[in-house]
Amino acid sequence: MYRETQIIETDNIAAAGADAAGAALVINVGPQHPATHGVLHLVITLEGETIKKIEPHLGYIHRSIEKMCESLSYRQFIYVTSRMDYLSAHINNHACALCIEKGLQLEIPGRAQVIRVLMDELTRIASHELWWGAMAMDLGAFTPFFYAFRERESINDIMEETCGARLTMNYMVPGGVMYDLHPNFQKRVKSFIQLFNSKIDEYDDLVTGNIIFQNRTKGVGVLSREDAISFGCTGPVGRASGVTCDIRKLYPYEVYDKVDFDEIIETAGDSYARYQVRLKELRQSVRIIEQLIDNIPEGDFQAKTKAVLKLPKGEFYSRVETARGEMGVYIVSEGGTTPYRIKFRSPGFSNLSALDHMSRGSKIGDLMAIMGTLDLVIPDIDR
Amino acid sequence: MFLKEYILNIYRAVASLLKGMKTTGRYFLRPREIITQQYPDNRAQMKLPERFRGEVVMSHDENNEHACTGCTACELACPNGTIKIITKFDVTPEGKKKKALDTFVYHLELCTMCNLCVEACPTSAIKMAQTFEHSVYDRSRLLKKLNQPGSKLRAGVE
Amino acid sequence: MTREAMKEHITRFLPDALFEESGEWLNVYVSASAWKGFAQWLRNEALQMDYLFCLTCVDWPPTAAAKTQAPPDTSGGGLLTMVYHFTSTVFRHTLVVKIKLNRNNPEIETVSDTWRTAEFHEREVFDLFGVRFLHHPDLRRLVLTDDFEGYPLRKDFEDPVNMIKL
Amino acid sequence: MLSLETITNSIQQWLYSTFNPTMALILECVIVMLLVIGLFAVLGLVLVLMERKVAARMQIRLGPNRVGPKGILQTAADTLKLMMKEGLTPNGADKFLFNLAPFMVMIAAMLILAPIAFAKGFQIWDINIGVLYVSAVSSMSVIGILMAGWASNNKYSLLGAMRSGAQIVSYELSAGLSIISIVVLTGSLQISAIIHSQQSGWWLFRGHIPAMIAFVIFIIAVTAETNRAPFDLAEAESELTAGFHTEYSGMKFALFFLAEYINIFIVCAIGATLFLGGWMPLHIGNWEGFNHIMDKIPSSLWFLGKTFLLIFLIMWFRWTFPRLRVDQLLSLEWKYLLPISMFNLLLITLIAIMGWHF
Repeated sequence: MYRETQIIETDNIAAAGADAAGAALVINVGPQHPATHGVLHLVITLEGETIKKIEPHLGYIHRSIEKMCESLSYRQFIYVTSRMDYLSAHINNHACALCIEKGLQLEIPGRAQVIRVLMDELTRIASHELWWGAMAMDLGAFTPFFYAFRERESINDIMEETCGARLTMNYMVPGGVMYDLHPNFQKRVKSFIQLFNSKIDEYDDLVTGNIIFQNRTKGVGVLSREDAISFGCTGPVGRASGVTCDIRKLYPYEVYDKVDFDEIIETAGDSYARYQVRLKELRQSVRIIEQLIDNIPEGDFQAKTKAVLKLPKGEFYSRVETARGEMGVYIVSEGGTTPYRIKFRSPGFSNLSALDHMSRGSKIGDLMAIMGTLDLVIPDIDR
Repeated sequence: MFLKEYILNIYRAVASLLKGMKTTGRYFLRPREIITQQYPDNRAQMKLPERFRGEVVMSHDENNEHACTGCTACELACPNGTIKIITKFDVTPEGKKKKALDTFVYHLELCTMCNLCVEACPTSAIKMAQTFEHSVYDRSRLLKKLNQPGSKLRAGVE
Repeated sequence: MTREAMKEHITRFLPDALFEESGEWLNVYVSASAWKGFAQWLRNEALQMDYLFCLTCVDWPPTAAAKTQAPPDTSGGGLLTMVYHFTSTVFRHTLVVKIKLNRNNPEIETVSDTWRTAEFHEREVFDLFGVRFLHHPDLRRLVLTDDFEGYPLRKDFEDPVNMIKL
Repeated sequence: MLSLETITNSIQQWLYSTFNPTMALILECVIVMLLVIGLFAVLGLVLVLMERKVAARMQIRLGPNRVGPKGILQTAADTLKLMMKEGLTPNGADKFLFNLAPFMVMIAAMLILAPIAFAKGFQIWDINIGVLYVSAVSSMSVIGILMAGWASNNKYSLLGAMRSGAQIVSYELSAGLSIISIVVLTGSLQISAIIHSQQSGWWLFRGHIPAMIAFVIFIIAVTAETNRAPFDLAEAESELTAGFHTEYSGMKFALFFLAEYINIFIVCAIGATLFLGGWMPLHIGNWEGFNHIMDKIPSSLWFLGKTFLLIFLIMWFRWTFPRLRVDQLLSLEWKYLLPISMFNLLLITLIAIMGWHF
């Protein structure tokens, strides 16, 4: 891949008749940069304003969560995973809980399943809201950020009331959820949906329809279907390239097979398609919530579990759909109270690997549109 | 035809821009939509939900008695080594030696408010408080002793 | 494609492949020398495994390797097991491929030309486990600094400065 | 009625009666200099505060509200902070050019102030090629920006400066063409003559649709020329961190910052002068009573009101639109604005020759 770049370089240099040092301009974007939303470090080789190569340097926020989890018990390690993709903290926890339950062959009460799905979808909305604002900010429009946060704040309030925290909720325990829903939960979710439905059209007015925005994103960072599969791109990035990769549809968990929602597929594969997929997913998430909010079954919110959990010897893998794509948890158990080896397949890691491929030949301004619509969360990539 | 397309393009572009300006302009004219909360001026009105996890506290009743038996379940449940329980041996009236809590050490600087200790506690001795303003000038002040001086185990708690 | 059909296809291509069926998905053990050809066959032929969704490695130091049943350790020096999770976006079947490597000299052919996502994942495994991927286009440390010593995700890694034992 | 014209005239008379003419001229220059510097300081503070308040209202926030009543002293406090800060010069920078650049930008901004008429008879220099002078001097600020970008020895700065160069060179054209369309209608380059020609109505309305098109193009072009969003590519913060002034700190940064706002004020003042009649009150045809009431409002208020209206418009753009990409910025100019304004100029010339305007 990099050898290939060098060939391009020599070709261009030969054509331009310039010397090697003068032709390429190498700039460092990050680790502290307004557009990388975290400590991502990109070494970009430019020719004028055209990107010739992007080399991501990772590890600025690597905490070795996988190693850390090897010394934590099955109850304890769930909370650490909130710190990976902090915007879909609840969904990460869900993946871990599912994997443990697979190992223990636990049956989850119906009420807990519905609560989990409701929380997942609320988290997804909150995550997409933040993405929408931050993406618009990358493209130079500041105001959408505040509108997005207005709606996101009401989700955070709901989370705070029921789960006890706003961002890293830690509401998930093996076998169910930590507490029952707060009595106000249904009322507040309904009022949130009302607010959301009244405001979402504003998003279209302000950003989607805007001619500058469309010009900035259409045809930018095109990822073909084959490349998306080959790079392992999932979530909105994969679906914008026409890959059916919604785990909620393909391998339904909890009650996703009982609710009615659409998997959003776009075929263009450019930044605008990725934008459209996320914006439409917001509406689908609201649809799921609307179906479930009045149909929460009565019963336990937690299955009975032993105080000390021990997974049988073997390997367990669970997959869930986070706001960014497919999240996998791979546990190798040796029968003890702690996992022998744990691997988190994070969606951002694979999506980032396609960045270089997508942005070659684009302008440096396009890079922000591409990174914005990839929706990278750096702790998710570094783990 | 080219000219018509050209002018239509311009018209559509301008219309989309005006639509956006209408949205921001509307908010400009409606100051009551402002959502800013003026913390810390609104401390008095601010009400945190009862489940909010701010820090771990140990509840004491009016006789300065708590419910902690020093069983170290919370210490074992904590993923970060936040809690350290120092036990001592009390002598019961019958003359038997009994393990009891001496000091409940709580490292707030290590705590991630995951609530696992509260869930693990068999006697509901500890709970989460809603305080959240934990900034101090010295890190050592985050090391807290949760049981009050002179407190003892409530009678009847095993 | 059913498990049996997959097994049949694989056995036809690779007669000495070992299967393990206890888990959720079909696991197949192949040897490191056969891996390159097998990978290309997986991707392009009957099984159409075009989506590599997880690539990782598990460390079995001599003590652990002796106890466990899954990877029989023949060399005695411990094992590193490469684990590849594949799905076919055409047939929607899943396959887990495992390759046992010598822990003291782990070397395997890269598959980054077949599945491009492997490039980053292999760099991560190289970084944290020290597996050398032959013919990888750019095998450098990914998350750690270039002069870092040791492979942190191996079981015997000790870092007295930064690791806090609970 | 107390008007600015009588004050300036009386000061001038007093000066010339007290001192000899050379001395009086020198004193006048000093007074003007002090006034301009004072105006700069006040305008900078007011405009920055206005921008922040406008932004806050559009973003459903409160904006600065801690320093002084309703936060009106916030910008003064910021200025104080910037003055206290150390002005760093990076290693490897071309020290002379690096330190010169902010002053270049500032001086260019100060120079354009000369022919602007703030009120009736309140003008520093009513040069007979006023409009030409403005468009000539305003392109000088790009030299300062290029200097800053090159001398910083920073790749981001260099990229920002290059963008700025390309941008200003191209947008000068359509800004110039829309200015010329008013010159064609007026037949004069002198600012006072242009204002006087709008006594019976502003050119924006009198020139039919072509004048409105010229106005829109003018606003777009000057937004680009002052490096304001959505054309703020030179300092595109999500791409180039801060563009050409990445390496500047303290008062040198403040000078760039101030110059940006002064430039906005100036281009809006010119826009108000050319299209909205400068200090000329709003007159509608033969509504005598209405026109009389309008005349009662001081001319300086008319001027400032129109200018701030345009400034608000430009701020409104900034807080609504995403940024353009550098190639789109240029294609907007060369494919849309330039052909349209050329065609528009033809139409306006036709209107002027045939006398079709009101």
